[in-house]
Amino acid sequence: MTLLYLALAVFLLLTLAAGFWRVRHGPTAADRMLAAQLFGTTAAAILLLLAEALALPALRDVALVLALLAVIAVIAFTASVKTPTPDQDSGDD
Amino acid sequence: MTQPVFWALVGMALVVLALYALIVHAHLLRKVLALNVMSSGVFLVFIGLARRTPGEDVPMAADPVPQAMVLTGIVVAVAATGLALALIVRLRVLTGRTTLGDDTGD
Amino acid sequence: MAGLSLLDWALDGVLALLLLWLAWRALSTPALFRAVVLFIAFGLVLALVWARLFAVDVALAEMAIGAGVTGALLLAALVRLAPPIGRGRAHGRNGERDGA
Amino acid sequence: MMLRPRTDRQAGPASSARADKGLPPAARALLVLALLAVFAGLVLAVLSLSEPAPGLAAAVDERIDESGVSHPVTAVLLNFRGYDTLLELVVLVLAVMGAWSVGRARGCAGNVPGPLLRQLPRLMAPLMVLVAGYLLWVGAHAPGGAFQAGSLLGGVGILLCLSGYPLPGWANGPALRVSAVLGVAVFAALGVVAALLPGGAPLDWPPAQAKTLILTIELAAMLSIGVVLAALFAGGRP
Repeated sequence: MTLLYLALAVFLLLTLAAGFWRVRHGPTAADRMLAAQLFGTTAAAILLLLAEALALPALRDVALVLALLAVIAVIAFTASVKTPTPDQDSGDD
Repeated sequence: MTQPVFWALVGMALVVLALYALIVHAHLLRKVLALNVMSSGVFLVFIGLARRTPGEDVPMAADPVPQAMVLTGIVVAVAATGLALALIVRLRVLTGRTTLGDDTGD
Repeated sequence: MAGLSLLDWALDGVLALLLLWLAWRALSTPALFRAVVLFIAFGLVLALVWARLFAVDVALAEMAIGAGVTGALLLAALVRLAPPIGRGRAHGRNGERDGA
Repeated sequence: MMLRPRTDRQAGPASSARADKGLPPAARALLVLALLAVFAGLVLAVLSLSEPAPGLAAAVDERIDESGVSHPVTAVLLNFRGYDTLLELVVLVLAVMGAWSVGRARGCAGNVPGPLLRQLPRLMAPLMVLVAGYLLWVGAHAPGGAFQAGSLLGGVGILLCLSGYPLPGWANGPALRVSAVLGVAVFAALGVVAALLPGGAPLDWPPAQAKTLILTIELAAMLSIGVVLAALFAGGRP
């Protein structure tokens, strides 16, 4: 079972890497934003898998903290992105 | 190569990488980023090498003393970052610049 | 500690590659805003590394501070370093005036 | 005004050249060589370390029963190496003093918060305070403690700031300053009291009261860390 959890964690890490590729190449700011949001979810899943695989139940608390603070990061992100106005496109590239 | 040595090497790679960026980039915010990456690298060396002495209650856990020191270091690093950012913003307000150095300044 | 399985090494390897790549991108991307976002992601992956190294206390602190508070601090500084843009934003929320 | 740079990339050729090409190629190559030499030296140093290293884990484990808590990291932070933590709280106060002395806080972020963001603290803030309290309590016997709980409280402050939540007037007055130094004050005061006990030394908790003392200090430290982080985010004195 531990083997399966570890394998799943590696797989999720690879999807995380794929997400980073999207952040880098994503055409619009919304793409990047969505991918960044997905990191939090994936990382929480990886932490929960590691909690079982490494027999460290305290890692669930880390996932809890991540779930709460991902919100802060996203809010700070949206607050710092320019609100697009008709005359000025949100030119991220 | 054992796991502690592996992570210590990764940490040192981070330190060297960040040192390069710290020297090369002029923008002060970038320097703050580099300093943060550098401190993360130091912490990684510390925790990685601490795993050579396993803790007692959780068999695989690292030596608790380096963990406590890294914990302290993380909080000090964020306080220093906050102060540095306040100073950069002030510099920008006063001079309009975000870089140091008078030879390239405007 | 002697017999780390292949899977353990795969986990370590992918984490280390991600960490180094993110650090390099965060320090070399020309756009500062994107660099800060990459740095937040770097903090996230670093927290996973701490979890993987059985340093749960450090993982908790890194998750809260490295990925949360530092990121918010950097983004706020980025906003304050930018001058007010256009007329819609000029009502003084982050204007250049110094209230001292 | 419209064309002023937002980031160094959009800043036009002159400024981005200054940001990226400050060094001539020869100097840059020399720098890379020097850094590679540093890296090689570090690698050699690490490879020469002995693998089962003598550490302090056994020493901590030996005395953990006298520390008042059962989680070794908390025991090290609040008992065995109390000076580290005390001075770290001093560093936090110094950082916020530095930030306050360079200017006033001027709003939190660029955009005016929308209705969704304005309502978010009602949902999130109680949850985050609850989890912070949980982390503080659980720190006595499992990973967690004042730092993690305090940074969550800092997150609450950032959330309130970003969402433009109307704070009562007293929150920006003396209450803010008192809670920023509360951690240092409580820690130092209890440390001095411990020194005055018969046979005591500064920051040396008597085992019977150690748990109460540690949790009291952690409570104050958590408040201070949260307030300091939120104040640093606000970026200047209120």
